[in-house]
Amino acid sequence: MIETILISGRTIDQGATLEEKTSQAYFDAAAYCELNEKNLEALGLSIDQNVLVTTAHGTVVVPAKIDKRLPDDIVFIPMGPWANAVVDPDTCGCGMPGFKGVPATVEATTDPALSMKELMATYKE
Amino acid sequence: MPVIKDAVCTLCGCLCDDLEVTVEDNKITKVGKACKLGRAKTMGPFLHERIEKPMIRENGELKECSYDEAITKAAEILVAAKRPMSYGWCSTSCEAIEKAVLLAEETGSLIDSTANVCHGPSALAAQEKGAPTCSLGTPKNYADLIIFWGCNPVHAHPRHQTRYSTMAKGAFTPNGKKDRKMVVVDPRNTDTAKKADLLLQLKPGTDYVLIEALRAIVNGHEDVLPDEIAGMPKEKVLEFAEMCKAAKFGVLYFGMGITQTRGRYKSGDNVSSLISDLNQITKFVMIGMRGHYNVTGFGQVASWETGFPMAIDFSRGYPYYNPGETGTNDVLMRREVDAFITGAADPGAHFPQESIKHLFNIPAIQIDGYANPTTEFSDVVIPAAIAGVECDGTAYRMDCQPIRMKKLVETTFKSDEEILTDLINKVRELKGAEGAKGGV
Amino acid sequence: MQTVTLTPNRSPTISVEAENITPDAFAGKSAAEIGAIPAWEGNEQITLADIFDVAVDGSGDAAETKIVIDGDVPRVKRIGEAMTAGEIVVKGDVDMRCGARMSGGSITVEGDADSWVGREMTGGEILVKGNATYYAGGGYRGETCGMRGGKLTIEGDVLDFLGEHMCGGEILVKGNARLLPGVLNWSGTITIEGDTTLPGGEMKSGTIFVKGKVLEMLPSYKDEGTEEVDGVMYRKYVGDLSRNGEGVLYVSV
Amino acid sequence: MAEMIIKNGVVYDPKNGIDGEKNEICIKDGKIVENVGAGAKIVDAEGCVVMAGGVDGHTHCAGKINTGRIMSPHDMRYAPIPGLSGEEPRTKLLRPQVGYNTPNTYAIGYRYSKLGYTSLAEAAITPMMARHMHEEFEEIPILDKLGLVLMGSNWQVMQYIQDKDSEKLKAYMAWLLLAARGYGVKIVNPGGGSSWTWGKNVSGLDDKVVDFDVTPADILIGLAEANESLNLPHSIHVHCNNLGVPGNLSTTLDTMKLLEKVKTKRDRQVMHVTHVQFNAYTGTSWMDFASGAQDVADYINKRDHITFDMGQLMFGPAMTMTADGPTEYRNARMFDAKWSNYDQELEDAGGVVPLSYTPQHFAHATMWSIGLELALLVKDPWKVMFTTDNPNGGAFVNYPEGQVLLMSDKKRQEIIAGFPDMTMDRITLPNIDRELGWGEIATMTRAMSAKMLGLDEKGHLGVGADADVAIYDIQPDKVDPSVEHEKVKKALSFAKYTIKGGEIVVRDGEITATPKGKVYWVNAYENGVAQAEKDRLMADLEERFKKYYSIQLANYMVEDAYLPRPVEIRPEVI
Repeated sequence: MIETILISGRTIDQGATLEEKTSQAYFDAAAYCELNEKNLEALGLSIDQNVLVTTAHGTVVVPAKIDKRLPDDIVFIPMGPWANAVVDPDTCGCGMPGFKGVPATVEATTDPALSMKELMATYKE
Repeated sequence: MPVIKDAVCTLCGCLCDDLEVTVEDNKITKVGKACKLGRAKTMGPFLHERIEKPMIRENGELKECSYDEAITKAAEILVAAKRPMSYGWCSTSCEAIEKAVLLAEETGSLIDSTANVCHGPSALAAQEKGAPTCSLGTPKNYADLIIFWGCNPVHAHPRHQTRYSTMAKGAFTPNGKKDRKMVVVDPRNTDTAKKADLLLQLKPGTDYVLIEALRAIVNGHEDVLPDEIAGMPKEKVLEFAEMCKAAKFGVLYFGMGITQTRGRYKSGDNVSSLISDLNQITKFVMIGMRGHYNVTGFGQVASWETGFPMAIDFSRGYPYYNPGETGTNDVLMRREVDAFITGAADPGAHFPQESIKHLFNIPAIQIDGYANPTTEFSDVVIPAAIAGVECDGTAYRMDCQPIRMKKLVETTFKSDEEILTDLINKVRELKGAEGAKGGV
Repeated sequence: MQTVTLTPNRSPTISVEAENITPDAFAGKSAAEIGAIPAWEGNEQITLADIFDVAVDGSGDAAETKIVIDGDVPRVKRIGEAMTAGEIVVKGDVDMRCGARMSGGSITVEGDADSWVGREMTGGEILVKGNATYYAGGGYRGETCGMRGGKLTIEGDVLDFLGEHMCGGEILVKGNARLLPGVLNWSGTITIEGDTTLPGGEMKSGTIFVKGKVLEMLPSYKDEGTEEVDGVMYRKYVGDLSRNGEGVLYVSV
Repeated sequence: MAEMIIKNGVVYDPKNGIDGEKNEICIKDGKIVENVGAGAKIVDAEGCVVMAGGVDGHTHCAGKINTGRIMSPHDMRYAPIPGLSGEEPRTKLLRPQVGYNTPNTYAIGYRYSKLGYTSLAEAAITPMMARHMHEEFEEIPILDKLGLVLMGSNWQVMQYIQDKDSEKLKAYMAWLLLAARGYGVKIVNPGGGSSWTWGKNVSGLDDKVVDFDVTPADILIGLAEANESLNLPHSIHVHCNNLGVPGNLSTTLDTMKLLEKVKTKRDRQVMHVTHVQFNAYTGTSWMDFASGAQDVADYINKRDHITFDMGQLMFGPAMTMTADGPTEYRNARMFDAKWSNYDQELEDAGGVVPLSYTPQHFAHATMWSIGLELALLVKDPWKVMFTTDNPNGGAFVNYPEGQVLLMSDKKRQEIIAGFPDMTMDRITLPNIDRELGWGEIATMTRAMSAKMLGLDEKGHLGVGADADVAIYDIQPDKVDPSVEHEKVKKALSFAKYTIKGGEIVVRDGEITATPKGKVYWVNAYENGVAQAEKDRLMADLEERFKKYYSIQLANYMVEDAYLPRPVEIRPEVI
C-alpha cells in the first residue's frame, strides 16, 4: 500500500466517449488509475492489474496504468464515476467539491472493477 | 455530397466554427477539420446509444411512456417539490437556458450549471477581483508568452493551441510557435507540458502559494521569498516571473487545476490580481479554459436574466445567490433537495459519491439525448435532440464570444427548448389558480 | 424584560429561512403574534409556529427582549439577522448566516454554527461555544467588506476563510482555523489560539495573532523579528507583500 | 388596435413648439394621429404633465453590463431607491427584478418604463459581440432599443483611413452596421483601444496609434466624413481621448474644433460628444484639477455642429464600463478596485470597474458640479442630452434626481453646502442660478435625444410619431420644482402613465403590461454601397478573417433570428 495524492481530470479519450457512457469504450477511457513506474513496482503490480483506491470518502477498484512522467506518490484517475467514488465531496463553502489533491491510499487487489451501472447501483441506499 | 461549411463544433469551450460536415441521407458521414472530441460529438447521434423514447420509472425499472405522460409526470414532481433543483444546461443553446431559468422561476427552484463542478470558482474570482481577459483572437495575433496553468489543452481543448494560442499564426506572431514562449504550470508533466519552454511542476494544492510568490516578485519584494516555493526552488519561480515581465503580450490560460484545488476560487482570484500587477509592466490577460461548449453561455444568460451566473435560488421569488449555500453539490450534500431536474449534463458521472447517493433518494428528471449514469437514478427520462447537431441556437465560446450553432441534420426529437417550454406550460396548468409558487 | 422561548417542534430537512427571529421583530409581541411571523421552508411560506412552540414571558422593547431557542436548529438559517439589540441564546446548533448583518445585542450558540456566522456584522457580540464552519465573520459575494465591527468568539474550531474581507471588529477562535484565515483583510483583529494554515493571504492591513502553530506560511511576508504583546512573545511578520500590504501577523514562538 | 385619447394634460412637446398647453393627444395603431373616434379609450391626464416617452440616447444596458453583473452579485440586493432598485419577487405579470447599477434585463425594462422612458440606445458594442447585445435586448421588456457600434480602434477602419481609401471605408462601415445590426457609429478613445492591446494608449488627437500610421484626429475625420457620405441618421458618437484625465479639456475642445470642417446634409449635429463631464477638466493633476465646463459651454454656445450629453455623476456606488480599456485599468489601480478587461480582436478594448462617488471627496464633488454646469451653461437645450452615462456616473434610476437638480437651484445649493472646502474654487455651479423648466427638461430627455439620433418617430407627440407617451402626476402651474423638488422627483420616478406603442405599460407607477419592444438598425450597405466596392471589401474581409480573426466570416454576421421585431432604416443615398 502506498500513500498518495489523487488528482482527477480530463483526458481526450474520456472526452471522446462522453456521450457513450454505457459503452466499454467509456469504461476503458475513465476507469483506470495512473501511477508512475516506481509506485507501480512498489505495489508489485503490472499494467491492467487492479488497484484499490481508498480515500476518506470512499473506495474504488480500477485497473492500474503507467504514466512515466507522474511524480512519485501522485496518482491520476480520469474524471468520471470511478474517480468520483473517492473524491472529496466537501464544497469548502464555495460550491466546488474537491476533485483534485485528495489524500488516497493505493493497494493491489484482486477485486474486479465495477461497470458504470454496477458502480451507480452501489449508491442506492 | 452536401458539405456544410463553417459548422460549429459543440463539444468544448473552443467552439471551433470551421468544421466541414458531410451529410448523406440526413446522416453525418464525415466531419472535416474537427479534433477527436469534435468528431465524436458531431457523429455521436449516429453512433451511440440514444434515448429513443420517454420513460418513467415504475417499481425500479424505466418503462417507455408517451411524451405527454413524461411531461406530466415531470411537471407533477416539480410542482409538488418544496426544494427542487435544476442543474446542467451547458451543452445546450442559450435559448434553452432561458427556458430553464423561467422554469426554475416558476417552480421556486434552485438552478445551477455545470460550472458548479468546473469553472464556478472562476466566476467567484471575477466577483472578487474582476476578469482581465480578451477574445481568443487577441493572443493569436499578439501573444509572445502563453501560460497554461492547471489545464491540459492537448486533452481537453485539442485545437486550442493550433487555432488560438501556441501554434496559431497571427498579425504579430507570423511564425506561430517560433514567435512565442510557452509555459505550463501543473503538478503533472502533462502532454501539453511536452512542448513547453518551461514547466513548473508545483506541489499539488500550492497554486495559491505560487501566485503569492509571483505577485511578491512583480511588486518588488523577491527578497522576502523563501528558498523553496510550492515545492520548487525559488530560482525557478524567479525565472518564470522574469519571463512574464519580459513578455510583450502575455496570456494565462487556466483550468481546473486552479478552480478545483485547495483554496478553490482564491487561487483564480489571486491570478486576476497577478494579471493586474503584471500590467504595470507589460500587457497581460487571462482566459478560463471552459469545458462544456456553452457553460459560458449559461453564465451569460443567467446573469442577464437573474443577475447571477449560477447557483441561483428562486425559493423566495427573487433570485438569491451564494455558492457554498445554493450550489448544486452544497444542497445535495446537505440532502435538502426534494426533486431534481437535469438537462444537457450528466451529474451522475461528474458529482461526488455523496451527492449521487441523495439523487437516488429523490425524484429525478433527465432530459438528454443519451443514456448515461444520470439515467440510473432518474425517474422520468425525456429524450432530446442534440443541440448544435440537430437544432440551432446560440452558444458562447470560452471567451464570451456568441456564436450561432447550425442545425446539421433533421430530427424527430424535440429540442431542449421545446421540451422546457412544454414543461413550463404543464407546470402552469397544474398550478392553475394556485398561481406561481414563490413570491406571489 | 421579555423572554421568548422557541422550542423546536420538528426537524426540517430543508433549511428554513427565519431572518425574523430577532429581538427587533419579537419585541412587545404575544406568543400568537410571534408564532404567526413568516418564515420560508424552501419555496413554501410557513410561520414560526410551524417549527416552534412559542412561549412568551413579559414584554419589552428589542433591547429588553431575550430569545431562547431551546434545542438544536441545524436547519434554521439567518437567526438574528440584522438584529440591533437584545439577546438570543440557542441551546444547540444553528444553520448558516446566524447573526449576519447584526449591529447590536448578543447571540450565544451553545452548539455549532454553520457557515457565515456573523457575516457582515457591524456590532454586537456572537459567541459560538462549539465549532463554526466556513467564512465565520466573512462577507457576501462581491462585497468589499465582510465583518466591520463587533466581536465574534468561537470556542471550538473553524474551517476556511475565517474573517474574509474583514474591515473591523474582533474575532477570537479558541481552537484551530483551517485554511486562509484573514484572507483579503482590510482591518480588524483576528486571534487564533490553535493552529492554522496560510494566514493573512492578500491581507492589506489588519492584525492576526496565531498562538498555536502556522502549519504552512505564505512566502510573501517579511519577518520583522520578535515582539512581545500582552505578555506573549511572537514572531512578527508584515504583509501581505504580494499586494504591498501592511498587515501584521504575529505568530507565537 | 384600440384607439386612445389623452385628455386634460399639460403637454410639453418641444419639437412641435408646444410648451405647456392643454392639448389632447390621439392614438391609433401605436401611432399619434390627428383624431380618434368617439369610442376611443380616454386617459385622463388632469393635473398631469404629458411628454413623449423618454429617449436615453446613451446608456450601457446590454452587452458589457453583463460583465458588471458578474462582478457584482452584491449589487443585486442594493436598494437605495424603493420601487426602482434591489430585489423584487416575481409576480403573475413580472419576472423577478434585482440590482441597482447592474440590474437584470427585466428590471431595466420595467424601471426605465416607470421613469417614463420608452427607448434606449446601447452606447457601445463591438461588432463581434453584437449577438450578445441583441440577446439581451430581447430580454429587456417594453422598450425600443438600438445599438451603437464601436469603430474607433478597428484595424480595418484605421487601415482604410491610412490608405485614404474613403470608399472602402464607407463600404466597411456600412457592412459593420449590417453585420452587427447596429444603428450608428461609436468612437471611443479613438485609436486607444488598439494601442491598449499592447498596454499602451494615445495621449491626444495628434498622437500616432501603435501599429498604424494614423492619429486619433485622422480616425475622427475619416469616420465622420464617411458617416455623412453614407447619410446615416445619427452622427458619429464620440467618447474623446484622455477621459478622466485632469487637463483633458483641451483635447475635448480640440476634438470639437476638428469637426468644424465636416458638413452634413441632415438637420443635426456632425458629432455627438458623450459624457462630457468626464472630459471637461482643467489642471495638470488631481491636485489642481478644476471644472472646464465654462470653456466647453462657451464653445458650444457659438457653434452648431456639436451636441453632447452630460455624463452626470450621482453620489453612491457606480459601475463604470467603457471601451476605453486604459482608463479602466488606471481607475482600477488608482482605487484598488476590481478590474475586468476585454480586448476584442481587431476591433476595440473594454473594461469594467466599480467605483463609488462621495460628496465628501472634492474630486467627486467637482465632477458632480461639472455635469450640471455643462447643462446649465449651454444655452440651447437642443444641444444637451441628459445622461449619467448609466451606470458609469450613476444608475439610471437616479435620472429624476438629476433632472430635479437642473430644475432647482435651491436643491443644488443644499448639496453644495455639504462639499469640502477644497471643492469651491474648482467649480462655478454655486454662481449659476438657472433653473430649467419643463419644456427644457422635455427637450433634454426626449426631443433632443431623438433628434440627435435621427429617430424621427421618437421624442415628440406630433402626428405620425410613435405613441410613446409619459404622463407625470405633477401640476406645472401649482408645483414649483425649485422648491418642491421631492414632489417632482417622486412624480418623475413613478409615472402616472407610461404608454408604449399605444399600450398602457405603467399606471400609477406600476407596470401593467409587458409588450416586447422593437430594435432599430440602419442598412446603408444594400443600397448605399456600389457593387464594385462591395466586391473590393469582400476580398479584404476574406483575407483578414482567414489570417487574423478567431471566427469565420460566415459566422460573423448577426442573423435575422436575433431581431424578431426589427425596424430597418435605409438612409437615402446621396
